[in-house]
Amino acid sequence: MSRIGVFVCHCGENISRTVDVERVAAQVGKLPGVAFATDYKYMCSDPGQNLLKKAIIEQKLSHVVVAACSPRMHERTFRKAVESAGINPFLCEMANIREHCSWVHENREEATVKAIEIVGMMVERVKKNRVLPTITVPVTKRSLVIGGGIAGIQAALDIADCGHEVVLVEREPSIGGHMAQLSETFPTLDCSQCIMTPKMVDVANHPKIKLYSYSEIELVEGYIGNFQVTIRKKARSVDEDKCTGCGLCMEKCPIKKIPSKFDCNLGMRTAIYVPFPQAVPNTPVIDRENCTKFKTGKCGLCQKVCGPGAVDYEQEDRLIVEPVGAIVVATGFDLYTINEKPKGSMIKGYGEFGHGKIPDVIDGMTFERLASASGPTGGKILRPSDGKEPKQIVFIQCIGSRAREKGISYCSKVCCMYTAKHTMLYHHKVHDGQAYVFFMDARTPGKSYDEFWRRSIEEEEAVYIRGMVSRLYQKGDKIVVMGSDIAVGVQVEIEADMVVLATAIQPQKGADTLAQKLGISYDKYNFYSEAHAKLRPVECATAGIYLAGACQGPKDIPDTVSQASAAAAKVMTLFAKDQLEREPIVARVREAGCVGCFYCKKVCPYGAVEEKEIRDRQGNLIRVVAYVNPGVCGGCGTCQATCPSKSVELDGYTDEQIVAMIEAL
Amino acid sequence: MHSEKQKHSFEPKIIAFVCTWCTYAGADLAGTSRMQYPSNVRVLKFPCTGRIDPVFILKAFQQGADGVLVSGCHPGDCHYIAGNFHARRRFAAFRKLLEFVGVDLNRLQFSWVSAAEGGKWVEVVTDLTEKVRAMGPMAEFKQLALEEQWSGTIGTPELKEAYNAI
Amino acid sequence: MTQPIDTSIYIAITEAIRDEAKRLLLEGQVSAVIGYAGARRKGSAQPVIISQAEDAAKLIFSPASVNNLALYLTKAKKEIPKNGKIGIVVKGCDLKAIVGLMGESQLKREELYLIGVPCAGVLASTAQPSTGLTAETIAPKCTECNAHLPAGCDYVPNVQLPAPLQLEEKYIAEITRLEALTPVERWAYWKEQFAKCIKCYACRQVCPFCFCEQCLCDRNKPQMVESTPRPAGNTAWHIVRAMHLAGRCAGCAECERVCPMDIPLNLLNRKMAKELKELYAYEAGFEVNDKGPLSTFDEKDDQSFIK
Amino acid sequence: MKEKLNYSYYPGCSLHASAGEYDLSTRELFKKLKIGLTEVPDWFCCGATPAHNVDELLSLSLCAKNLELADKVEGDLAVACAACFSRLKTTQNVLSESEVKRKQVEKAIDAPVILDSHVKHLLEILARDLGPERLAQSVNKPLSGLKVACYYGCLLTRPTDVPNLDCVEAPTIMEDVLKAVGAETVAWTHRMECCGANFTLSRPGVVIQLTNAILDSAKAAGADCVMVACPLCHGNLDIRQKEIEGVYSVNYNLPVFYLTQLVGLAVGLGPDKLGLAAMMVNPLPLLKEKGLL
Amino acid sequence: MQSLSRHFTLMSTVQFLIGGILLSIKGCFVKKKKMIISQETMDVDFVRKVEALSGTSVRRCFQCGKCSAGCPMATFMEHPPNRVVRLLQLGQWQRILAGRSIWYCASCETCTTRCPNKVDLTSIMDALRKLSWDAEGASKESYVQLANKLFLQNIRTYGRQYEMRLAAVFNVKSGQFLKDLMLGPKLISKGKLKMFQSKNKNLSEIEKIFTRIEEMRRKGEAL
Repeated sequence: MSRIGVFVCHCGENISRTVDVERVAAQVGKLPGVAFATDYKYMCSDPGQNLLKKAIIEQKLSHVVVAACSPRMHERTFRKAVESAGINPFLCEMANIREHCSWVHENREEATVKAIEIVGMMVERVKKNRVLPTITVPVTKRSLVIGGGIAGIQAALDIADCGHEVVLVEREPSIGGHMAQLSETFPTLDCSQCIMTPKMVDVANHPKIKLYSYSEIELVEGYIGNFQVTIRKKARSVDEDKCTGCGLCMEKCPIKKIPSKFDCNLGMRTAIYVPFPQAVPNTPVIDRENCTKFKTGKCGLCQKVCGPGAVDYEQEDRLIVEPVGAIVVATGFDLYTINEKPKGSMIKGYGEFGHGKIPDVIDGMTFERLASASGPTGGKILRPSDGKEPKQIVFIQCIGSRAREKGISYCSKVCCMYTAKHTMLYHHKVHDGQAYVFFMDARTPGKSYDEFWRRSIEEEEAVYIRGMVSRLYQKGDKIVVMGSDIAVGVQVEIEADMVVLATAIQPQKGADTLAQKLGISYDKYNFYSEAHAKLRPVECATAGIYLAGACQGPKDIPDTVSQASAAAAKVMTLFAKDQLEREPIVARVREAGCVGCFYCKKVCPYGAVEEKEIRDRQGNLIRVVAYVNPGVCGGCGTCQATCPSKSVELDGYTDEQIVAMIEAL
Repeated sequence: MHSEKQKHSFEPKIIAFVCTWCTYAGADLAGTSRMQYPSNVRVLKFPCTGRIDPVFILKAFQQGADGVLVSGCHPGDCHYIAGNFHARRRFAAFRKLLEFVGVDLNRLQFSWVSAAEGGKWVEVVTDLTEKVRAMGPMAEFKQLALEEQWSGTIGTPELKEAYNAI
Repeated sequence: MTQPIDTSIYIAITEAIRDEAKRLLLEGQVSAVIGYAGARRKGSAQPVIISQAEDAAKLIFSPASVNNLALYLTKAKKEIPKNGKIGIVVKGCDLKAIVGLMGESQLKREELYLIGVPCAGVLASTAQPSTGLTAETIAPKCTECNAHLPAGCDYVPNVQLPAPLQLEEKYIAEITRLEALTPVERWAYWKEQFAKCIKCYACRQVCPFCFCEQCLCDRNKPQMVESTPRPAGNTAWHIVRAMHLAGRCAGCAECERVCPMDIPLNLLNRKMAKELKELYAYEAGFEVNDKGPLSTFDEKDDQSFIK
Repeated sequence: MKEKLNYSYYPGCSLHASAGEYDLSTRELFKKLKIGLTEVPDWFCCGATPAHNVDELLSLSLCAKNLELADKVEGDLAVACAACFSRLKTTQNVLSESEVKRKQVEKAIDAPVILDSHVKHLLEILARDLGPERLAQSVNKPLSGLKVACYYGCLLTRPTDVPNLDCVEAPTIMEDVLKAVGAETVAWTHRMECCGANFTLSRPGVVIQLTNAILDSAKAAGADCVMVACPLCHGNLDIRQKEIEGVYSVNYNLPVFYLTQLVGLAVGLGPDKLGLAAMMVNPLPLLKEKGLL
Repeated sequence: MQSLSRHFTLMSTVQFLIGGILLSIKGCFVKKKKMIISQETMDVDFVRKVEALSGTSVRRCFQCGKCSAGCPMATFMEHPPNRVVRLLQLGQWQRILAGRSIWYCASCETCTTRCPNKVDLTSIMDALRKLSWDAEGASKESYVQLANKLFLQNIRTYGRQYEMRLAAVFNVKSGQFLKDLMLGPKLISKGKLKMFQSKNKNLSEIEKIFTRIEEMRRKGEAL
């Protein structure tokens, strides 16, 4: 006979406000098999856990039900606690009476009755729980980092410096990401490339880092400690081993007028190109869409001039499989554009700002390229339309961000600061110019951030106007900005030479597709979801996958670098052990019942089911049954639902446990 | 805006079979966002919709459920790669079977609710509760459970003869 | 008006089967042949397993050869020699079961010698074995048969099958009738039917696909399905069975034939087959498939029923 | 050849009064283009802006009643006036979102509200249902050389997701139609600014100020004339133009055409069939100069 | 409402003017007063009514000022549109109604279209005008409302709109006998103002709609 202990948590007032916890404990205490039931203010606190441990020992409890918050929150905490009191952790279950009850119902009576039923269900379930031994699997001590921006570079360097091999995959021809595009960085105004390029070179030279640039993730299989990742190395048309990076091919390439994505279309590049001079690797790539050789079969100049013979028009995409034990996702961000969006898209553009058709209305990243000393204008702020220096420049914040009507309701976090920086850069370069900023709130939390913002107003004389802009239109060579100053309560009109929009930060295109390959969750904007907003901010709910940088949410450089190092630390924690303990929620075959129809094998998404021959002592084959490899099993239970005789069972979710819960209703 | 809590004469019992990664997390989100929904639903957590055996739905109805909800990750979002795809086929077939034996499918709802869709969870649960409430109790299985023995008619002459001989 | 069905070719078929069985046993190609033999009642037939060439003369094929012999390859294989190939006499409908069992790793093609029978139909369970085959006495499943001539067999007697008559398709008609009813009326119909069940499990015993050694419905930890023959348990049993057979059952209708309480069990199976054909264009029993409709998926599957 | 287009027609009060030429030219144009047009019998005023300004429920009820009347006539509902169009679309939108309001309206008109019928502005019919290709085929006197400023005003596209006529901020539907009939269109800044029609009666001072800005912008962009698709916009731009010229001591002399007048001209309708005589700013000199008469 | 629209006599015109003057005095008084904020002074019920009528939430507004930036009439208002919403958020409706902002809204929908938070300001303005008229009757600024009321009265009487009558009656009622005097004859000569018009044959229907709405209001079934 089981001796179940039930512990009902008040969660401060979070539960007890709507659920009569004492009544729950009293009622549940009467259930058969329950030996002990009590309530406590904070079960997850130290005294709460001690109460639990003490009760287990004193009351000789065999099973435990903690009625508190969601198991996604504290199941681990309590399972650890019962383990330290000598009970197998899987004999402890949580009844969710907070997220699923007290927080979502107002009526105290209804909520209390529901709580009693929820706890009752879990009591019946826990009776059927079995002791589960921990499963250990080997760990492949290599790591995959997806994305070669500052986040990916930092994570890769940290892990590699610790002595573990890193596979770094970058979609673009060069690593560097958005940070390589920036001119100077807030709040110190140090040159972005000066601090970025040495790190890029470190990556290239690090003996433990294997860099796949111009490559994408094709397929991810396996599980924590044992992933098999298929990487598509896109055809670069230049052999990386042979190329010396002399640049002669680019010099000779006759197609020179392709807008450079790196320079936000302000500058031009050739059809065979490196995105920017400091690119890593410094190996050009042929843009097959624009190359004459690929379009018409003629030309071939680059091949002719290449000394080492590195240009290879026949190159094809290659698929490479890399075994890794952990994955850091650092795919970064993309900028919102005000252009007209396809119908049905959640995101809308800004028609009132001309849908991106006014040439001198640019976004923040374009301004960075204008201000960058290595940019297309050599660091001069000039208008894209006519190359004149703008004397009246208007910055508008919160474009796309905090605008639910436009499809995004979050704050992009970095725009207030970079706009302040832009006003400074502008003032440094155009001494007789005037910068105006339309803003709603200035959000400057961060070390030395607010001081930086104040400096832009007080010393660099930017005029900040609290109020938004309703419309922009071209009038002659000016852009009329129709805004308002809500402090004064009047409309404001500025005839500007140039307008810079602080457009929102969004996840990279295709972030959802990658998430599906990785099996990680993402929010409605396609930002990747961390396992816990506060306590597990760099881990995914999927074990062995970690997040770094803006793919998880808008972030500035210091936060990105911190998170990248944190993710690296998590990977190193994982690699510190040779064997990995994993939750024993895996399927097991009851061989006596198995008739070998292998429906389980047909539906298993992991390929974890094998055929096992059963032989008699003479070695004669008696029959063939299914066998589940516990290391490979993901624990979904599809096999069990499919098995006609229910001869395969998922530990932790057995039919007995589930039927017990249904019957408790 | 707080509407007066209405008193209902019938409170349906709704059982929800949900996957832990998406819908359970979505229901958690509804909680952390303090959204409100009817208290009629009881949630059973599964690792994946792929684990949900049609027998459980049957069992739930037999145990007195007036409505059953099965909910998991959107296609492509399955934590276990493809569990929800298998579930989708399985339940597409099973609901046809239940319909054929005379179960009103309005009592059986399937949905995809992701971890980010607390609002959708509330909507799905509220809709099902109200729909089932309007339909009244699920009498079929309850009556069946009360019947001890054969309630069928003695149709064939052979049966009649046998019966009379007892 | 009863329309007679021409079964004159069955005599020639009987001869051919005997010759072939004799040859196989004599040459040692097979260790036994499973077929039909005459039984005590006039005109009746019963399964027989012969392993001696001289017993080949016992074999017959007649409108009373109703049994699905596939059963003797799996569940009821006690009397079958463990080694060597097995010859088996199969009608088109029985062959579908064998094909299904191969897909489920229960049988191997290379261990079988299939003697196919061109079949014009067999008798319904309600008809006396000695009666002639007519539009009325024919088994309902034969009215919908789409495999009069079994395909892919090792041997098929060379006889000309008369063109099959156009008969009223009984299951389709009944399914259509039931579908037109309201849920309440359908429930009443099935309640009446399932109430008759005495849980003798003859349906399970005779079904070639119910090959589980321990049936889910016999388990008591947990008890998924109530095992007593009460209406609630009966209903659950038949629903579970129909679900387990969905995508597998090809309609040999043995369950319905053996049911002592005349529950129209094959109706459920035909309904599921119809739905799976509509949803996933799948029809059981024509080719050996690694994966049935419910053990695979397509990302574009219909999900209009999901919110 | 596609099937024949057929519409029920809701002219609205203005077209039976101050905008008679809009009504006339619409009927003539549709006849010429062989598009069926059946006026909804006994339609009521939609309530326009005044009704929703004072009494939303009444406004919704009037529109719902008109939708019901229109539903009895075959074909989608063609609407000429931007205000009527906006009100009818808003009514469908509001009532499909708010069940409370829908029930109130159903009680007021004592009939179910028709939410799924298609209400179409003439622009939509010409630009989408008929389409630029077919429209261009009917042109026998292309308006080449005529520079037109297309004035959208407020109610044709705004607010987001309600009329769904075109992009809410940067529509091109008028330009699409005009391009099909060979006219030139100018890019100008005030094509969607408000003319103050709501205040025509009560605050002419305001109207004059707003309308002046619009005319000024059109003139500055080099337009020969303005095209509108709303009798209220027309009222301000055309009828008050002389007055504005007086107040601001400027000379615009910009004829203000209705959509159907310009298209009608292009397909060969004469001035009498287009009601050109009813325009306050005489268009005849301009049309003669461009060789269009 | 019936009495207002049906029997709009000279008497009511006088009341309308006097009421307006009184209100504007009151308006000055309210405007200068310090805003004392407490649960008592924040009239949440009024705000709820506005929200119910307009079908939009005022709490969504985060005061970005985009509505005011694009409003063609903002220069005529003492409270720009964003401040009207702000005052509503604070439950200070008296300050709004004492001013003329709501009477200067042109219903052009620019604010609603561009609002980043889907605040339907156009509908809020409608609701405020209705509640203002219900609460205080005619005010000095509500010329517009007078025009509107006459417009509706016309609909009730004729089923459709007759601009000639509308303009004439408006000028008489608002005391601006000579306004637009020069325009009238010109318009008549162009056939733009029709002097006489036939009535709609379905008039009883329209009368029924008006009556039913009035009855619903009497019973408290609608706002």
